Amino acid sequence: MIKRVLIANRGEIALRILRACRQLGIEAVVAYSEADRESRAVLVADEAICIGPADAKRSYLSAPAVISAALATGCDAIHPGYGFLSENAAFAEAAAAHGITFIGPSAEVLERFESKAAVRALLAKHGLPTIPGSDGVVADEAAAAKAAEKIGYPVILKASAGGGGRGMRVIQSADDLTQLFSLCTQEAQAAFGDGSLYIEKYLIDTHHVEVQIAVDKSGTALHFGERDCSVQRRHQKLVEESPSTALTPKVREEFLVRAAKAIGAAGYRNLGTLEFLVGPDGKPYFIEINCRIQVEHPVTEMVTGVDLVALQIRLAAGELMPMTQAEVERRGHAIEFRLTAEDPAMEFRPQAGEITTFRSPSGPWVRFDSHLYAGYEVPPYYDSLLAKLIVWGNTREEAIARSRAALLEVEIDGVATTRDFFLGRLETPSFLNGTATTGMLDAIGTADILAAAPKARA
Amino acid sequence: MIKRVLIANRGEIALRILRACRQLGIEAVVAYSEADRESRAVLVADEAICIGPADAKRSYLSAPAVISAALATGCDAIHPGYGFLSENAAFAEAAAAHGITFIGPSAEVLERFESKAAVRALLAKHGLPTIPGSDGVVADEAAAAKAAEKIGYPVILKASAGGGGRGMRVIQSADDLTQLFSLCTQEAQAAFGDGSLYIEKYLIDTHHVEVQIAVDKSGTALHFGERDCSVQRRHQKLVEESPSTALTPKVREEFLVRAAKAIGAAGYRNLGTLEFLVGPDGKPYFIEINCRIQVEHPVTEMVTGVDLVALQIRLAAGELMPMTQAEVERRGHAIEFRLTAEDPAMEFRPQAGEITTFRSPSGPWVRFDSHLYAGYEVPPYYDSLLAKLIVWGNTREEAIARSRAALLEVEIDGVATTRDFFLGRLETPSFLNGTATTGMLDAIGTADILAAAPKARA
Amino acid sequence: MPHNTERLGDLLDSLLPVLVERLHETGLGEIEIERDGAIVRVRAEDRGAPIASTPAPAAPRGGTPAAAAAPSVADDRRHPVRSTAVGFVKLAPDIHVGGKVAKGSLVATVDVLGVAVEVRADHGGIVAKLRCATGDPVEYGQELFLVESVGEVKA
Amino acid sequence: MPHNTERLGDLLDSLLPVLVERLHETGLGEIEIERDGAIVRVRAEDRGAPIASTPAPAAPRGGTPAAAAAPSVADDRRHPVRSTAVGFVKLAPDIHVGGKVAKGSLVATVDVLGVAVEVRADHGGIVAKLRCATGDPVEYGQELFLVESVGEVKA
Repeated sequence: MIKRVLIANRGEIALRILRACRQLGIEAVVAYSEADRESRAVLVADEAICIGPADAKRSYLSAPAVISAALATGCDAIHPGYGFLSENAAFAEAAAAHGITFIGPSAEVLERFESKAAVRALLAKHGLPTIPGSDGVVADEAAAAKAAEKIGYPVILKASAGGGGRGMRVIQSADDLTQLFSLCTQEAQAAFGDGSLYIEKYLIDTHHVEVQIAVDKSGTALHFGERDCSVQRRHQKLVEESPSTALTPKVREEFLVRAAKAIGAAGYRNLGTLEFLVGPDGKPYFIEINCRIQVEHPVTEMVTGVDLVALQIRLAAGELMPMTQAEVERRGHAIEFRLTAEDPAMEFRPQAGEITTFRSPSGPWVRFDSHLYAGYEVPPYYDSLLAKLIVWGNTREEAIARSRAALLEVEIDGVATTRDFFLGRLETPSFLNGTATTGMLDAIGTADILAAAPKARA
Repeated sequence: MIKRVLIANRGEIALRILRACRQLGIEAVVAYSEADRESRAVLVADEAICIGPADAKRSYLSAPAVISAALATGCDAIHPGYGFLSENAAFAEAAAAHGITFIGPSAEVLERFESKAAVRALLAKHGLPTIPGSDGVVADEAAAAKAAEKIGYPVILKASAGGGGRGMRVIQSADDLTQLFSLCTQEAQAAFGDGSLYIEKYLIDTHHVEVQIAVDKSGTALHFGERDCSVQRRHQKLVEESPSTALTPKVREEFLVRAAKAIGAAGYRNLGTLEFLVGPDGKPYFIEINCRIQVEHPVTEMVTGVDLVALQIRLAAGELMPMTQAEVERRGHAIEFRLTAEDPAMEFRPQAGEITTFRSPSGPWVRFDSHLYAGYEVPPYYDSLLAKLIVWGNTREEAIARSRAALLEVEIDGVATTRDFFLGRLETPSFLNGTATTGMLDAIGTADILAAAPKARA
Repeated sequence: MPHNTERLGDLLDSLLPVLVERLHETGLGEIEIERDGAIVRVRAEDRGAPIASTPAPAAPRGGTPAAAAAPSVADDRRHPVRSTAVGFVKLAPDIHVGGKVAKGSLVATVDVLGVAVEVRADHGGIVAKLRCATGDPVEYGQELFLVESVGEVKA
Repeated sequence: MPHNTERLGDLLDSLLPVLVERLHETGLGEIEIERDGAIVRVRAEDRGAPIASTPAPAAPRGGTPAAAAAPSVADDRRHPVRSTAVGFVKLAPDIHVGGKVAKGSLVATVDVLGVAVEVRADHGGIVAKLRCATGDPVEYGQELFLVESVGEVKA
């Protein structure tokens, strides 16, 4: 069993992991960069250790610094959170070489699930429908053109090593492809150290739907329902909910069971998320896997009652699945809003500075995961996530009404935030009727959304 | 339907009612005394109105002030919260006379359920087992002695108009009775304006178990499971949980169904709570009814997913029960801790003063209902409740582990609080194994409990 | 964390109103504290001017039912007359700007469910500004009007 | 809300350390702000003494793996040597109290998964105080020891 965990991350997820450790009665040490010395997780933790300067490459992204910190503090496991080293096979392997449990899939599994093209082929073999696309990585421009011709334009060129909306480009025609193929290769090489590209049919008006899965060491795989992450801005998720409005009950259950079965059979282990696009035909097509806990995991927690981070730790420690699929009961509807330090009125420009007021919303079925406090200085070095508001209701309508009330209670002063953007978003018909698709927000325009926000008094 | 509610209460419950109104899309006006001008509900509300000075008799307890405030602000309903005017039949009647909906039972129902002795007799008639006791109020000392002889000592003398642990005295023998009867009558007269007393068998080693019920205008009565409030100090509830560890599954279901059936048949309407004592024989005996929302309602909300305050408002507005008994699914285990401004190291002496630091715990299944904020001045005039920590888990063990972690995250500086007392209480065997009975805390002693508390770093 | 004079300035900006308020309320002319090689001294500039010994009640934070009025600037010669109840106000006939008020006189009533609750003047003088009209809903403590002291009507 | 001099004192107590720190960091001898009839003046008592131009890094808030040391009082002549990595420290042979250190010399290494990361002295002088021992786990930026400047070893 795991006795002492080094939390190798920052912000709200560091706090979330700390809470899971306490829940399990496991000691935890928070690893932090010099810029995060005053962060809430560091202040709340029983123990914390500075691993390097603000520059993430020398702290949160430095495998030697993180593993050395685990050794120096006597930890026998590392939780990488999301981003940073969380899906890095070499890091997982180095940790294992030092006798430290990596809380996530093993290095071997991470490596096998690293290439998007290969994973797509693997899971197609195990019965998941995938978007028509190239047969793995395209070798060169000629192969790309041939594949695109067969699939039919528009297509999307994707970096095999990309993720989080980065390294992809829509190609409308053969001319586009000629012009952009080598540029995309270069970009992928520069951004991810790997220039390989693959091609998929570009679906318009899609919902982004993903399935939370967990697999124990024996291969027992469960699903925990799906999340809909269709409210995006420039391929970044802003709002997530569960269940998805894009699936009929019949499609949903068959799809969830099939996803869990496929991922277990494909040899995946630990927690993961299978991402799908649901086109206008209402059918989900597998697009990629995330081999880590995700930012939006709380909506699944609120619906299932399962502590996913605690489950992840237990599975990494070698425990067998502590529940059956039948015991994972899903109830009601949950929605998450990612409140960021970005100014929606200024093209979502990232903000940094001191938080002068911080009052979190509360009350029944309102969860606010945040590392902020009044007096905290938001550093300019990292991503701009300030807080996640997660709200549950018996129905989607109840959850939306409660979200509106909770957002009005959020008081964060000192930096511009996206709160009012969400208040406006809650009033737009495409959100209210659940028909939002991934490209819709970019089409509506921020000004109209902000104008729809009711004004808070507090 | 109700359009605009005057919230005639303070502290955390004012905020809780405000949230329910927002959830329902109903406007709300917070009525406050001069001492509560800076309270969180007043600051957060869209509208607020000062109804009088700090002295509750001239503000929160003044029926004319509250009703006049409702008229002045155009409210068509009043939510009285708990305490103050919440069970006052004359107030409910006066509100109705001015065309204002009282959110609670009607004046007629409140009057019928006012006398403890009468209610006991009424519900016994409708099939609820009651503690052996006098047949209603005892006329004089002779009648009391006769009744006590028949029941068997020890007995408990109770003021018919009493409540909340006030106006009761344990009588060990006939001599005690002779000495104390007229004193008790005088005390009851002085405290409640009504000297009537009744007698009950005094059960030792009891659990306090209560059933949350709701009845619509047509008489449809549902139960929402039970709460165990056995962790008490001098008859004051400190910790509440659901479900109760004192009932076997078989006793529980039969008991809950019977309670709902009895209260509906007895003509009760709106939200209410039936209180029972469970003796060493594991059987619940009805003791009294509370005709209002209770402090500890959140544990029921966390287990059932039902917003009880919203339900109460809807029933008061004349809606029929929006769900069936089968739809009230109970899941997992919830615990509530009442954090008060009392110093456990100084005999729980009440505290007042400025809150210098306020950081609420958060994370999955942690709810913190509180009206505090940094800079808030806790006034010395009212009860000392600062916050309610409510924690949910799939099992009691999970809820306890999460409670410990959440209590460690609570940071309230400026006044002494009962946080450490609860941290210590969580470590005592009687709590961990669920065998705590109502008198136990007074027997253990505060010092030992405080000594058991783990030390927080933050 | 970067520190600079600007942030120190901001800090002082937020502190000053508090210090000034405390200075006035305590009635002290100057407060000085020395520690670790630094001195902080807060001094009232004009020590000759009388300092109000009763602080003005804080402005209501809640929205008032009637048009809410901003609290008047502390002024020794202007005294607010406040509502003694929550309800609907009725001003006495002579309460209009320029009207005379005698100390202790009945200047208004507040209707509380049909009961007229009296409002009497704490100070005598001239009505300087009305803050409500007859029939308005008023909250407890709300400013109804201002009375300005004049030489012949001593408070 | 009751206000009194005691609460003002409390307020100043909590403010003073901040003011004093800012004063030192900015290198100013005095900061004065006047507003609404009050003056706040913060002045360094001994304006002749040189003021440290580099602020000392804040003390680590997290528990450090080794015995955590309190930050040293700002002292112009004492310079902390800090760990350049997270791992296990090995002090150079001549690092003991009273030992001489030349500016830029290799004074320790930190073992990071078998790689020795160098720690060099920013200032020359005499080792005044050890804050760790060879073999101790250290965090990034942790004070390893203090060097005191002496006349002949100019920084």
